[in-house]
Amino acid sequence: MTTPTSNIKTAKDYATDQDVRWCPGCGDYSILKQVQSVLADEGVKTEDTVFISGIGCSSRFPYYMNTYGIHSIHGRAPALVSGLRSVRPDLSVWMITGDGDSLSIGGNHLIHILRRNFDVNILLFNNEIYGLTKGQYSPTSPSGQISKSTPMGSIDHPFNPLALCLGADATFVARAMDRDPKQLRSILAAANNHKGTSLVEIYQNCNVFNDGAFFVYTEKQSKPQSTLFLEHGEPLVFGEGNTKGIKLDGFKPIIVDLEADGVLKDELWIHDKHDQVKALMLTRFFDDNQNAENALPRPFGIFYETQRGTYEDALHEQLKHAREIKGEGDLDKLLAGTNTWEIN
Amino acid sequence: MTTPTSNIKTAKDYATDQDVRWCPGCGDYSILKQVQSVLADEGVKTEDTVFISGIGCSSRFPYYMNTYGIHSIHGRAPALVSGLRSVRPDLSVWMITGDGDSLSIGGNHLIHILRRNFDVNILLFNNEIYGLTKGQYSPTSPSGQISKSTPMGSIDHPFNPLALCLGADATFVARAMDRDPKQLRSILAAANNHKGTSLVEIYQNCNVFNDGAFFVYTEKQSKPQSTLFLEHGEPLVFGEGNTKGIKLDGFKPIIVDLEADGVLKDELWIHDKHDQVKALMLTRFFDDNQNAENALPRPFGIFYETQRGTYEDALHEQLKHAREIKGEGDLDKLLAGTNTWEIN
Amino acid sequence: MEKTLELKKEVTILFAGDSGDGIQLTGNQFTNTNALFGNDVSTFPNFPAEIRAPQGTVAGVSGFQLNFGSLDLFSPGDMADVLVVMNAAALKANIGNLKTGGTIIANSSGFDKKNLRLAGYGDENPLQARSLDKYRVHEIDVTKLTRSALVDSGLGTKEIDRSKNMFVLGFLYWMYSRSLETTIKFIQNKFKGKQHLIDANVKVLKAGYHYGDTSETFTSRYDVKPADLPKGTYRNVMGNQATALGIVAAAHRSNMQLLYASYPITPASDILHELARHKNFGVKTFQAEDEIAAAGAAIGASFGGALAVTASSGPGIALKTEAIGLAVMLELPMVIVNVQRGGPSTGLPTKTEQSDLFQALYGRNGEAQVVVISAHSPSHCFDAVYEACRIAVEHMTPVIFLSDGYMANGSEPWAFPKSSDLKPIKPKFAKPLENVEEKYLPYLRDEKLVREWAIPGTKTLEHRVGGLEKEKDTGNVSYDPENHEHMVKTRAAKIAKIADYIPQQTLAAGEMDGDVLVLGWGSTYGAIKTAVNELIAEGYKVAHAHLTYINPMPNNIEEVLKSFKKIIIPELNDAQMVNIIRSKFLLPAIPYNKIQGLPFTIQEIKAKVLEILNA
Amino acid sequence: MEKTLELKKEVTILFAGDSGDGIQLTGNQFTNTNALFGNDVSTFPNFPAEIRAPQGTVAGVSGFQLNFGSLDLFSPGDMADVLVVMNAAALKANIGNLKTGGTIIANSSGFDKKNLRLAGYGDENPLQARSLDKYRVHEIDVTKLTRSALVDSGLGTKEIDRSKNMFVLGFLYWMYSRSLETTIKFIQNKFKGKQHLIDANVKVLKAGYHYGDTSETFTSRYDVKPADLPKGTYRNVMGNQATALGIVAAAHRSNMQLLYASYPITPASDILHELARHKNFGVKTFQAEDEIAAAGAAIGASFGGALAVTASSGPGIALKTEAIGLAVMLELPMVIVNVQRGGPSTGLPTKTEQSDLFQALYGRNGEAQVVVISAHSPSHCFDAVYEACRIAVEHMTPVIFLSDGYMANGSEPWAFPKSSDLKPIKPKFAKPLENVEEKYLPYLRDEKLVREWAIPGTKTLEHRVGGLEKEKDTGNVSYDPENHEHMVKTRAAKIAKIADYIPQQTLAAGEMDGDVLVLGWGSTYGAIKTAVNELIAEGYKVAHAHLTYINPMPNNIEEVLKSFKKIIIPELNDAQMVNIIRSKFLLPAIPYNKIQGLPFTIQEIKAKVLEILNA
Ligand SMILES: Cc1ncc(C[n+]2csc(CCOP(=O)(O)OP(=O)(O)O)c2C)c(N)n1
Ligand SMILES: Cc1ncc(C[n+]2csc(CCOP(=O)(O)OP(=O)(O)O)c2C)c(N)n1
Ligand code: SF4
Ligand code: SF4
Ligand SMILES: [Mg+2]
Ligand SMILES: [Mg+2]
Repeated sequence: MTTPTSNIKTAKDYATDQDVRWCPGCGDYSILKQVQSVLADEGVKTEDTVFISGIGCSSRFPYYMNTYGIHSIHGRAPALVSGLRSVRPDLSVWMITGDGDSLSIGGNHLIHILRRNFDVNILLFNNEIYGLTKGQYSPTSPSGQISKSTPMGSIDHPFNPLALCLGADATFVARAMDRDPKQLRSILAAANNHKGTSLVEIYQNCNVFNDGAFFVYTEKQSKPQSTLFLEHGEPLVFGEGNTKGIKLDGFKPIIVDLEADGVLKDELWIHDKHDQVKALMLTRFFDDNQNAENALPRPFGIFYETQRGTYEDALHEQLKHAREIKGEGDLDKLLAGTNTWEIN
Repeated sequence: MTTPTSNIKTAKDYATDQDVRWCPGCGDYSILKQVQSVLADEGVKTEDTVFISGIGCSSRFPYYMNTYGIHSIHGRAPALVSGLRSVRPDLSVWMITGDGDSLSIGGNHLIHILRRNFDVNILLFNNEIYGLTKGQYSPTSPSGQISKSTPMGSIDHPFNPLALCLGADATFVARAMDRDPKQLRSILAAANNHKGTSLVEIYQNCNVFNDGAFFVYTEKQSKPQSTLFLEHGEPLVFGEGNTKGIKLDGFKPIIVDLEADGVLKDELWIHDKHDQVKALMLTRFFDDNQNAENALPRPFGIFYETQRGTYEDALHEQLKHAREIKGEGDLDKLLAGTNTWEIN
Repeated sequence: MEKTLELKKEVTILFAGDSGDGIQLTGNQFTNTNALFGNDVSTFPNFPAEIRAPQGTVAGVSGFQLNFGSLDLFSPGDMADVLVVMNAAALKANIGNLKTGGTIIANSSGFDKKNLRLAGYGDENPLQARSLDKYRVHEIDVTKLTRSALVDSGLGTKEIDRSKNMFVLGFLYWMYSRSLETTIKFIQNKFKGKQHLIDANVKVLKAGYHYGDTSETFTSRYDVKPADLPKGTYRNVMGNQATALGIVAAAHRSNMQLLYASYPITPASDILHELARHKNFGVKTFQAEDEIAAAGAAIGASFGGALAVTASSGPGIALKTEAIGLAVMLELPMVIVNVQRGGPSTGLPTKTEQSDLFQALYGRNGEAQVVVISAHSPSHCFDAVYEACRIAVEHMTPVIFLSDGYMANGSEPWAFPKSSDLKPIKPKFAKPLENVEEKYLPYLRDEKLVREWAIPGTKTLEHRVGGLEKEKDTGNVSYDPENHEHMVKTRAAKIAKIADYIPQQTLAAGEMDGDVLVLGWGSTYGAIKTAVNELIAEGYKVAHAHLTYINPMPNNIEEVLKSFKKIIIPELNDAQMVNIIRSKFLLPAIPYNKIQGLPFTIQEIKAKVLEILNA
Repeated sequence: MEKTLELKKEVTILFAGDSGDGIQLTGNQFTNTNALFGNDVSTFPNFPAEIRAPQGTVAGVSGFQLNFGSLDLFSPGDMADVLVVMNAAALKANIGNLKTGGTIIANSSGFDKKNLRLAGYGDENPLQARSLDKYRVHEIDVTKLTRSALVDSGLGTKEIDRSKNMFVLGFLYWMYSRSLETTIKFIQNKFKGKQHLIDANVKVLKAGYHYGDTSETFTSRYDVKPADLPKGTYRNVMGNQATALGIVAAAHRSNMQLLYASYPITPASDILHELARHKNFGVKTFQAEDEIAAAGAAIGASFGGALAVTASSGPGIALKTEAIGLAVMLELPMVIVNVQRGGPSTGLPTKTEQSDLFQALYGRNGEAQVVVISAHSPSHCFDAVYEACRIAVEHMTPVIFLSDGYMANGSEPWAFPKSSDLKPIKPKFAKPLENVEEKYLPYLRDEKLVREWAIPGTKTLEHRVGGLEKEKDTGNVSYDPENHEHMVKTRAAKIAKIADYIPQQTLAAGEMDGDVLVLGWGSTYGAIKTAVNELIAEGYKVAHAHLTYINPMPNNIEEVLKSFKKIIIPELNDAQMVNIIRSKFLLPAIPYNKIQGLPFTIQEIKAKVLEILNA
C-alpha cells in the first residue's frame, strides 16, 4: 500500500526501547531489521503507521516497532485490520502473522481479507512450526514432520500457502526469505506500494524447534539449484551462474540446461507477474523433496500482482454516494421517522 | 467415497417422517430427491450412513434423510466430520452445507478438511444468499448485490468457490445445479465413489430471497450458450446443438464456432479431469456478466479428480505401525512408567 | 342498518395466519394507525422458525398481537379480546390465547378440507363445533370477497390472493372506527410506480371497510379513545429499530465515526439492516465473515478512534468472548449487543428468552469484567444502547447491551427526543505530548481510573497494546506478580466506579418499605409494572424495581432491596439474576421462572406475587 | 577433611538460571532421585513466558522449586532453604523467596560484569554485598570447573557449557547424600548412541559430587530420610502427564476408542504431546486447525461412539463454548479439559490462576449446564479426569475438567493404581430394536434421566440430532413452549441427579463442627491442607474441605458447610467459588484471594485463617 512520507528517518528511528525477546539466532531478527529499514527508505511516518499481529513468536513484532501497534489474539489480526482500515484509510497498516496464526486458526480471516482486498501489507512468517507453543507441527509443516505433537511424523497434507492465497483471489502475492535481506527489502517496498492486500510469505528459520527447514534455499551450497528468483519480464533462470532455465512444454514446466542444451533465454518462460494462470503454475513449484533429481526450484519474488478496487475505497464511495442522493443525515428527522403524532 | 451396499432400496426408503420445511419451490427439494435416489442406486445402507450439516436452510437436510444425522452448528460441520471419520472409517459420511455456512463462517474448516482429505462427500448448496436469516448477501453473492444488509449493493469481491477449493488442494471438485437432476445424480455417484474429500458445489435457487440467480444457466433459453458440460476425455463444446467449442490459444481459452470457423473437435480443449492446471483454468471461467458478448460459458461437471491418501487411512496406518513396533499397549506398564519405588 | 358504537378502554387483537398471509404487515399497519390516532400501543409478533413452513400447518403460523388503548400500556396484553385467523391452523395454534367470550373472526375459505387436515382437525370444522360456543364466531369468506372485489383488476389469482390481508385490515378499521388514511399512504409508497397494484390494494382495503358497514352480521362497532400519554410528539418504534437509532445518535452526539460490524443472526439482524440504510449519516456497516471477525473488526475500529459496535445473539456472542476479553485488556470502548433468544445452542431462534445473563457477566476466561446494561422495552432500547455507548466511550471499556427477541420485534409509541436533548458523549482523545523527550504512558489513569484514547495519526503517542498483562502506566508487557494483581483489581475497580456516574435505582411502581418488591430486568418490565400497579390498586404494599444497570448496579441498590420484606425476581430463564442478588447481598430473593420462549403474562406475575404475599 | 552429616525433616530447594541452563532438567532429576529414595516430593516449575528470552536477563529466568522430606508433603514449600543460582538475574528474581539464614549456591561466572549489568545490578556484585549477610553464600565457579573437567573431551565450549547443570546436580547429590545412579541411567538413555556425550555428562556429574567431597568450603552434608508414605508402589508424576494417563485409562477401562482433539496452547499442550506417544494404546490424537474444530471433532467422534476429549486453556475454551452448548443439546459425552492460566485475554500464559471457574459454570448462551470437576494436585489429575470421563460417558453429558498451570507442571509421588482396580466405566450403547415397526426414541431416558447412546452402524436406530430444541422422547425439532421448559428443566435435573452417583464430601483435615472451615478447590489443596494441619497441631478448631465435584456438588455439602461457624474460601482469582457458595446457601463465606500468577504459600493461608479466628 502507499503511505504518507515524512522527514528522513533511519531504521533506528523505528525501533522501540523494549528488549527484543526472540531466541538468539532466530530468523525474526533479520526480518525486523529489513522492515525497519524499508520503512526508513520509504519515509513512512511512525505516527501514521499501525502494526497489527496475532499470537506467536512472530506476532511479538509490533512491540519492537516505534509505531502504533496491537498484539491481538491468535489468528484474528485480519479482522482487526479490516475494522481499522474501514474507519482509517489514511493510515499505513501492516499485519504480522505466523504460519499457525494465519493458516491454522486464522485461515478464514486470511482468505476473506484477501478477497475483500483491504489495503494492508501482510507479512506471513512461515517457519513451518509453532514456535511460541514450543514445537508442534503447523499447517505448512511437510508430511512426516516429527514434532512434539507428531512423534511418529505428521500425517497432514500441508497447505501450499501461495496457491491458497491465489485461490482466494489475492491481488499481490510474493515469497521471500529471512536470509536474503536484499530481495526481502525489495519485495517489502513493492508490497508497500501495492494498493490492496499484499501478501508476502517469508521463510523464517526457527533455530530452536525447526532449525534448517529452509537451509536448502538459504545456504550457499544448495541455494543456486533450489531457488528461482522471479523478476518481472525476465526469463526463469537459476543454478550456479544462472546456467539453468525453465521452459514450457505445453503446460508442463521443464528444466533446461542453457549451456548443454543450447537453449536461448528468450525461449524460456518469461515471468509476467500480471498473468494469473502462470502465477498459479509457479505456486505449484512446490515439490516437497528438494533433493530429488530434477526437482523444480522454489520460486522467490513477486508471483502475482493485479489492480482491484479496495474494500475501504468502495465503502467510502458508497457513503459519499448516499450523501449525494439523500443529503447529509439529519438526526432529528431520523429520530422522528415518517409517522408522528402529537399529544397535548 | 466408497460405501457399503445392501438389499435393494428405493429413494423413498431414505426419506423420514418429518415434514420437509423448505419454502415451496425451493431448489433444495430437487437436491434432496436426487441424493435419495443416488443412495438407492448405489445401495448405501441407511444404518451405515451419516449426514452432517451446519446451519442454514440447506443444513436442515439431515432431518429428511432416514440415516444417522447431525444438524450441528454454523460452519462447523467439517470439524464434526473429521472427528467422526477419525474414529469410524467404516461409515459413509455426507456433509451438507450452504454458501454462508461453508464459505463465510466455516471457510477455515472447509479448506482444512480439503487439505487433509478425509473421505466424505461435501454438498455445498450455493444460492448466493443467506436463506435462513432472510436474505443477507453471502461470500458468493456478486458485487453490487442488493440484499437486506446491502441496500446500496454489496461491495465485497465474491469468492470463486472452486478456485478456492483447488487452492486448498482438494482432490475432487465438481459443479452441478438443482435444475439438472441427471447431471447432478451422475456427479453425486462419482463423488460417492471418490476416496477422499469430494466437493460438489450445487447451484440452488432460493426463490424467496434470490430468485433467478442461476436462471441464465438453468433456463432453456439461455442454458445452451451459458453452460459448458464437462466430460472427461471429451472436447469442450456448448451452445445450441453443441455448435460452439473452446480452444486454447497458448494459455488463453477462446470460443470458436464449430460450423462457421470450421474447427474440428479434436483441435478443441479436451477435458482431462486429472490435470490440475487445466482445472484451475476452468474454475476461472467465472465471468460475472454472463450476458456479455463472448463471455465464457460456466462449466458444470467434474473439474478435477486425483488420488491422495486420506487422513483416516494414514491415522490408522500409524496406529497399526505403533502397535507393530511397541506391541499392544499395556495399561499397567504405562501407569507404572519407568521409575518406581516401593514403600513398605 | 343501524350499528351501535361501544367505547372500550383497551383491546387486544391477535392476528394469525400462514407466514405468507401478510400477518406482520397487517399487524403493523393496524398498530400504526392506532398509534397515530393517539392510542398507547404495545405489540408482540411471534414468527415461525421456518422461513416459510408448509402452508396450512401449525408450524407455519405467524402471529401478531397488539394491545391498544386509552390507558398507559406496558405490555401487549395477556389474552386476546379478538382473534383474527386466516386458516384452521391459525385457530388451532392460538385459540388458547383468547379470552372467554372473545371474538373470533375467521376467514372461512381457510377452513376447507385441506386446511382442516393440515391443521390436524380431522373432518369436523371447529368453527361449527360446540367447543367454540364460549366465543363469538364470525366467519367471513375473505378469499372469495377479495377475489370478487378484484375481478376486473386484470391481476392473476395468486396476486389477488396476496391482498386478502387488506380486506381484513379494512374490516377492522371499520370495526374500530379508524380512518384508512395511513394505510392508503403506506400502499401508495410501497407500490410506487405500480399503479395497478396500488389501485387493487386500496380497493380491497375499502371493500373490507364497506363490508363491515353493509354486512348484517356485524352490529357493533367500537371506539378506543386516545390515551392519556404524557405530552409530546410520538412515533411508533420497534426495539431493533430503536437500538439502531440509539447507536446512530451516540455516534452523532460524540462526533465519532461509527463502525457496526456484525454477522447476521436472528433476532439481531434487523439492526444491521436498519443501520445499512443510513449511510448518509456516515454509518459504516461491515458484514463480517463470522462473529469473531465482527468483534475483531470492532476492536480495530475502536483502536482507530471510532465508535465500534458489534451485535449478535447467544451462539454468536459465545464466539465473541475471546475478543471481548482482549478489549477488556486493551481498555478500548466497544459495545456488544446481544439480542437474546431461546437457548441453549441453536435452541429456539425465533423465540425470546433472558438466559444469556450469566454469559454476559461471566462468560469469559480470566477476571474480565465488562459493563452490562439492559433495555426493558422497545423504545427503551434507544436510551439504553445510547447509555451503553456513552459508558463505553467515557469509561474506555467494552459494554454488553442486552436486548431480547420480545422487545426487539415488539413496538410501542415513543416520545422520541430532540437530538440536542441527548446527553453529550465525550471521548477522551489524548493530545500530542508537548515535550517530545517525554515518554507517552498509555495506561495512566484519571480519577475515574480511565486511560486516555490515543489514536493513530497523533504525533508523539505511538504505543503498542496487546492481550498480555500490561505494566501499570506504561502498558508494557509485564509478568510481575504484584503488577498483575494490581491490574486485575484496577480493571475491576474501574468498572465498579462507573456506579458513581449512573443514576440511582428508582421504583417503577409502588413505594419503598413494602411487603414485596418485584425486581425485574429486561423485557419483563411491562408485565411486571402492570401487575404491580394492579396489585397496588387492590391495596397491596408491593413495588416494582427494574434494573437497567446490571454491572455495576446503582449505588443504592442494596438499600432499595433491603427496604422490602420479600423480594421476588421473575425471569425468562432458569434463575440467573436471582443468583447474583443472593450472592451479592445474601438476601433470600425468590426466583420465579418461565422458560417457554414466551413473555410473562400479567396474570402470571400477579398470581405469583399474591402467592408470596399470602405465604 | 571430615564432614558432618545433619538430619533434616524437609528441605526446599529452588533452582534458578537462564532458560538455556537446563534448570527444569536439573530439578526433575533431583526430584526423581529423591522420590526413588523414598522421600515425599512436591515441585513447582516456573517458566519464563519467552521461548528463550535474552540470556542473562530477569525476564529469562527459569525456576524449579522442589520440596522433599520425610513427612507427607502437600506443597512445594513456601520459602526455600537453599537457592541455587546460575547467574545474577536468577539471584535477583528469586532472592525474595529464600528463608533468612538460607543457603545460596551461586555459579560465580554467572556474576561477571555483563551478567550483573543484564540483571540490572549495576557494578557491585551482590554476592559480595552486605545485603546478603543474612544468608550463607557459597560461590562455585561452575563454568570453569565444568570446562576443566572436560578439557580432554574433544567437545566444543558451547557443548561443554551445556553440561554445567550436571556439575550442580552432582554437587547437590553429594550435599544431600544421594546416589548418582538414577541420573546416570537417565544420561545413558537420553544420549543413547552418543557415547562421547554420555561420558562427558557422567564425568561432570561425578566432578560435581567430588567437588563437594574435596572442597574445603563445605563442611556439612545433610540427609533426609524416606517419608512415611502409605505402603505401595510409587512413581513420580506431573499433572499433565497424570491427566493424559487418566484419559488413556478411561478409554481402556470402558473399551472405547479415544479421540483426543486439541489445538496447542500453554499450559495444556503437554497432554497432547504425552497422548501422541501412546498410539499403541489405540489413542488417536487430532491436532485441529483451531479450538472450535477440536471441540467439533470431539462431538463428531462422540456421535460415532468414541470417548472424546478436547483440551485447552482459557482463551481456547472461550472459543469452544458454542460447541459445548451443542453437546449439551445433543446429550453426548465429551470431556473438556481446561488447564487454567493467568487471564484475562492472553494474560500470563505461563502462570497459574483459577479464574476460569465462572467460565466453566456459566460461560455459555442459554441454560446449558455441564458437569464441572476439578483436580487438586498433580497425581489427583489422574483420578479426577478419570472420574470426568466416567461421568461423561455414564451420564451422557459434557464434563469440564479443571486443572491449572501449577498442578499441570508440578509433580509428586503417586501410588499409581492397578488397571484392574479402576472403577469400571459402562457406556450405555443402544441395542437394535427387535420390532422393526417400532420407532426408535433417541431421547427416552432412564432413572438417571440419561438417554441411550445410539451409534451409527446399528440397524434400526437411525436418528437425527441437532442444536434446535428437541421434543421429549422423539428428539424431533420442537418449538412447543411447554416442551422447551420441560427439556430445559430435564437437562438441568439430569446434571443435578449426578450428585447421587458421586461420593459424599469429606474433610481433608480437621473435624466437623469447628470454628473455621477452609473450603478450597483446585491446586490450592497442598497449601491449605498443610496450613490447616499446622493450625490443628497448634490447637485450633479448624478444618479443610476440598471440592472435586463443583457441579453438581456432593449431596451433603450444605451440611458440611453449616457445621462451621465461619467459612473462608481461598482462591487464585478475584472471588469466584465464594460467590457460588454464597448464592447457593446464603452463607457469608469469606473470600481470600491472590491474583499474582503464583500459588498460595502455607504462611499466607495460615495468617488469613488466624486473622479470621481472631476477628
Ligand atoms: C486461542 C488461542 N489458541 C492457542 C493459542 C496458543 N498459541 C499461541 S501462538 C500459537 C502458534 C504459533 O505458531 P505460529 O503462528 O506459526 O507462530 P510462531 O510462533 O511460529 O512465530 C499457538 C497455538 C493461543 N494463544 N490462543
Ligand atoms: C454462530 C451463528 N452465527 C449466525 C447464525 C445465523 N445463521 C444461521 S444460517 C446463516 C446463514 C445461512 O446461509 P447459508 O449457509 O448460505 O445457507 P442457506 O440458508 O442459504 O441454505 C446464518 C448467518 C447462527 N445460527 N449461528
Ligand atoms: S522459538 Fe523459534 S521462532 Fe520462536 S523466537 Fe525462538 S527461534 Fe524464533
Ligand atoms: S429461504 Fe430460500 S433457500 Fe431457504 S427454504 Fe426458502 S427458498 Fe429455500
Ligand atoms: Mg510458525
Ligand atoms: Mg445460502
